[in-house]
Amino acid sequence: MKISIPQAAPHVRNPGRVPSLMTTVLIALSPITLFAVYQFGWPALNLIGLCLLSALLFEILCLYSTGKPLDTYILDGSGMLTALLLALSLPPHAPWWIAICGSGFAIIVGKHVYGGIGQNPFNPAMLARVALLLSFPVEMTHWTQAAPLLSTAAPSFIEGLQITFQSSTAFDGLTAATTLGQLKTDLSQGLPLQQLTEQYFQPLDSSLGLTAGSLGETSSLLIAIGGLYLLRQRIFSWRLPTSFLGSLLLLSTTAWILAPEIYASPLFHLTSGGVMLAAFFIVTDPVTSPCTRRGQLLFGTGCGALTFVIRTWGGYPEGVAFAVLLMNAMTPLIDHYVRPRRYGRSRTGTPIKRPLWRRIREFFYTQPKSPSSGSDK
Amino acid sequence: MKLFGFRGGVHPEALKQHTADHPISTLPLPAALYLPLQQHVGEPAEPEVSPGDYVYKGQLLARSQGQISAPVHAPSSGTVVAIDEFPAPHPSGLPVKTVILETDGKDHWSPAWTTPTDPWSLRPEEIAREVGLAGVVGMGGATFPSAVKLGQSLQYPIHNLIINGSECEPYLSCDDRLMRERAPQLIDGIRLTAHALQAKQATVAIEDNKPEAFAAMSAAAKGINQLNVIRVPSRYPMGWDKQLIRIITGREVPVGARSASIGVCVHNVGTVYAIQQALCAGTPLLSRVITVAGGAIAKPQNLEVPVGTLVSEVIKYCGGLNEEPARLVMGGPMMGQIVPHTGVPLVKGSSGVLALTAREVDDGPERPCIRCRRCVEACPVGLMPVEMAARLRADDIDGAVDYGVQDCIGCSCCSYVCPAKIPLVQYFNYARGVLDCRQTATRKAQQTREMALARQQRLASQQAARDARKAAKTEDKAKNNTKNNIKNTRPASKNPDRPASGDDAGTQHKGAAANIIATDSRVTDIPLQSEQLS
Amino acid sequence: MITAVTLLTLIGTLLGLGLGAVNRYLPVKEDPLRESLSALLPGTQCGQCGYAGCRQAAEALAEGTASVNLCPPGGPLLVQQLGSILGREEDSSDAGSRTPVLAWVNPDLCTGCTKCLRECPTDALVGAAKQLHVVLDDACTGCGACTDVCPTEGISMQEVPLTLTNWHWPNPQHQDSGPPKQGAV
Amino acid sequence: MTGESVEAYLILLFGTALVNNVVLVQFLGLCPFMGVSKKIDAAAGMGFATTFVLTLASASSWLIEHYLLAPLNADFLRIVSFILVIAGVVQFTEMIIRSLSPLLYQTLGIFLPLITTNCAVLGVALLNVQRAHNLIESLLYGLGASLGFVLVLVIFAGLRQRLSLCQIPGLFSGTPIALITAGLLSMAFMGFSGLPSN
Repeated sequence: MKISIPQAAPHVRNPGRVPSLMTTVLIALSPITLFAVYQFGWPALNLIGLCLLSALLFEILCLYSTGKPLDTYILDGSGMLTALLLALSLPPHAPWWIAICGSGFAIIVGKHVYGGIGQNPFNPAMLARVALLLSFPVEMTHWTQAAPLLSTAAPSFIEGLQITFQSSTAFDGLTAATTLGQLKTDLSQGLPLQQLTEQYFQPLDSSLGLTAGSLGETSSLLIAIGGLYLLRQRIFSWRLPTSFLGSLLLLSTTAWILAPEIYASPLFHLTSGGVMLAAFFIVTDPVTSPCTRRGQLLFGTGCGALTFVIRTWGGYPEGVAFAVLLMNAMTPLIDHYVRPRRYGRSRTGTPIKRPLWRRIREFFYTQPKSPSSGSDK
Repeated sequence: MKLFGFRGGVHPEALKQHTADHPISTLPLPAALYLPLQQHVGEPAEPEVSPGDYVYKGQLLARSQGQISAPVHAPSSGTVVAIDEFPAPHPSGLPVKTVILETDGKDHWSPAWTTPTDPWSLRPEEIAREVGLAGVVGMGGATFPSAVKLGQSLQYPIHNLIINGSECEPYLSCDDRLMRERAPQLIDGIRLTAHALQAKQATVAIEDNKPEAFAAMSAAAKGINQLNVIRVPSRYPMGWDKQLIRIITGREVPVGARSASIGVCVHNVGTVYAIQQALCAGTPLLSRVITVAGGAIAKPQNLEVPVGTLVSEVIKYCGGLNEEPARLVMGGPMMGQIVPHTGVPLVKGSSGVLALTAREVDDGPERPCIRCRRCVEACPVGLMPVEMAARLRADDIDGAVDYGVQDCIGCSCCSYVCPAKIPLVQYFNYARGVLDCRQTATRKAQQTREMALARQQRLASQQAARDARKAAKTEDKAKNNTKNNIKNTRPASKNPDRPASGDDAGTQHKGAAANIIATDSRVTDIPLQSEQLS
Repeated sequence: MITAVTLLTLIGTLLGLGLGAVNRYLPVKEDPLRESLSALLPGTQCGQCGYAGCRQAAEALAEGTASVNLCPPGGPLLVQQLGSILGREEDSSDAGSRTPVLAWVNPDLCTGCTKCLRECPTDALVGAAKQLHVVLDDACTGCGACTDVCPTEGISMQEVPLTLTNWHWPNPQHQDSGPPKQGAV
Repeated sequence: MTGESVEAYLILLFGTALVNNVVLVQFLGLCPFMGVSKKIDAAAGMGFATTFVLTLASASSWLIEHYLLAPLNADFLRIVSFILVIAGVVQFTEMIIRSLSPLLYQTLGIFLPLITTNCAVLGVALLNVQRAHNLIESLLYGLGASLGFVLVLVIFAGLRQRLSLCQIPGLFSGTPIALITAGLLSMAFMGFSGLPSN
């Protein structure tokens, strides 16, 4: 058995593999996807299917053009994951070209321009969502009231196709602003907040996902279940979601206590918009978040704070996407400056000093010249 | 005993059940033994015998030379066939100078052998000297000469002698069996080493997945108050000496300093057994216990093997290979070295022979890194393998050094947990190789500068001496002319040092450069020719 | 028009005075570049870089007229160091990348003419008139100056053999082009 | 310094740093932004040098505008005199850096004198005049603009340092990928639009 090329240790490996990692995350996303399809009916299914298909197509195109082997790369599922996350953050009645542009932007500019998986500085799904939000504001903020799949109010299959492909307004459905959007417009008219929140914010509904909103961001409970499953599978460390939700909670509570008539309640912040989906699936994206424990805490806190700032004072109702992108831009800096302490070295890298009493004792310690009495030690 | 926290580490499947229950059996004496001269850290040993000599068992084959080295003894009686290049147990398969000994099967000791004096009456430095003469080296795999380690540790007050019985590598169970079957000798060895180091107390650390070994050692250690046997969590790399120091004493060894400088000394169980054999039984390090395991071995077991046995002999004794192994590994699967073929000898530092099948190696296709940072969590030294590997892939060695690649101990935790199956340890070995080349290159450049300077000074001093002689000659001539100016003018005497061709002056007079080289021990004296140019 | 001219001259003189004053208080250290460069060069004055000696080569490098891989004895490491100091990423194709070589004297051809002894910048060649010459491996920098002067073509440059001490793990990326393997038994 | 004027100053400072960031929103000072952002340390060095120059220049340009140009109503001289002052300040900074840390002077190289031509510096000075800031406001505006410049420069340097390690397809490697990343970064910064900033 002739070994032509020496292989270094180790000679046994942990059974985990990259594709199994990705499929576990996709499984964790399945409850939300099914609920979204149930909640928003056929257009939702069309959108998700379109996103996944076009992502696969673009992935193959990019891999082929950069000459990478198709089999090992296509099966690692990262393209599917990005597409699903993007689909879940789109409004349910978005037209078909939004889905294709979004997944195209995510896969090509978000990932493959940087050389494929593992090398993109920004989270592709959030990148595509922000790009769509900025370039097609109308379609991206066209929300509809949730209507269960087979109920009368829900569009039938054919109508679903019409909504997605011909963007027909035949079925105008009950358009309604998300709680966040509603809050933003009312606040700007100077209405006191308490009166507003009673009208349209029922904490239970919003956590169960009965309110309007994009596909996957409505029901926070289902997202939490998926997230906890991933936590138990040790796919990501608990530090990222807890620091993200924690900092958002902290800021919103202090603001809410100081001036309840201006700032929304913390529960409102947590259950509305894409916070929960981001906390367990976007912020924890391994490629674009820092590697060290303290770095992750810093990253999560930064995302939470920026989300709060943009939501409260910014121009856009939903701040999570921008916050995540900004912190992704900070990640190389965090990894550069925040490093674990190395064995035998202080935090700045210089070898640690031995305690003074040991150095003094050693100074006075003379080697045992005299023959010891031979008694056993 | 309170244990302290530690960082990183992985939890590979122990897979020791195949060999843990087999008692240590001894290998019948092989026909030939191949003893490399470089079986330890430091200078290779200098052969004492020449081909054709008859040697007895335990006779000195090669003595240690230089500051850090260890002697090599004959594991059995026989004739020395040759001393030349033979493939070394190393991934590259390159040869090393080896003493090839044909055993005659009689295996009898040299008549000059005497029973050793009572070890308990020896002074610490005498114990260190005896251990040095017996050729004992670190058996955990580091193979650092133990005598030098004992000597170095004597300069510091040693508070705690830690005996490393953790054996955290999967598959290996040789230390486990050693502790179960030879606990009394081990305890004697520990007390002798503690005496040699003047250590206040000794602690035997055994992983909690070896209860029988713990029971055997505690029973043997009952009644000795400064010696306690403790369980440590079984988590690779518990066998890393600095990890043991951190978990038992809570302190860390400063980088670049010896562990003795914080009052701790760590020895492997095998080393302590070898010390006991050398001092009490008077036998130098001739054989060692190894584990032969792996999916491809018919009957995996633990074996007491003379040093220098070929791997093929060992595998043949264990029932041969029942399938073609994907990798043949010397040592454990995590830090062991691959060997190109079975025709390589076992050395003092080999703790096991593994013939791993493709299933066990499970070498999936290497995928691009997705920065999942499991390697950062797993690294016990606190490095960032993901950043170092990214820089090394882009050939940025200085960037990797900035992230601490020179601190990497090669424990393979990061490659083990990497889901993308990236050979991280080979990247870091490659980086250390490049740093090694740079260091030798800078040292060589420095040496070149010194020699060039020395040469210029030599040429300048020769030139000055020549001018002085010429000036003195013209002055004598002037004096001669004035004294006998009536004598006929003789032709100009032949100038003894006719300027050589070209602008260079004077013949070579091997002065400065040779002195510099002469200090190098290997260059013999060069007879210095007189000035005359024939 | 007058105001424009006076105004600008006023601002100009004000700034000029300020800068002149500041210049006197801030000592500008002598250009350390030349010293650091000549400290790096091997100092063998072998002249293979086309300059009279290492100091002249350092000056040329400092002024930027010389390329970074001008010094063959320095090898690839020197090219890297000079490149990093001068901030220039010259390709190290010719001088830098060849494998390390040592001179070797062919015993049959050496007549003991001592011509090569004078050429060697580091006295790596030893031997006396009419005696066999030999190369001290530790001292030889592989500069090749001796090979051209040997009348009997007795000195040739041999590649340093691969042994356990100078074998290193290859870069996993270009795994197949690792260092040449010794034929195993 | 009444309460709400402090708040106004803070809003001015953070507004110029984040909301209408000099580089990513007003697209000023792009050449050092692309030129010096290869290494984080060089970027930080360049950033602080520009901060020093920009704050000093915006203050001195206000003084010149207020005490020299306005009374002699020589507004046509504004750009020339501003550039003269900025050049002076840059020369002054270069002398300081050369004597304090030759290494930084070495790494910044040509980009140190090029701060004079950095359009952010002249831009901020002219904007100060256009928005009729008083001395403190123009100082804060200069400081805010330069803090924004440093922040974005260092972030971008971090990104580029990581990009230098990636195997980017041939077509995009080098400046193209840097420009794409800068574009995406400015897209992310648009999240701050709408925050109060006068």
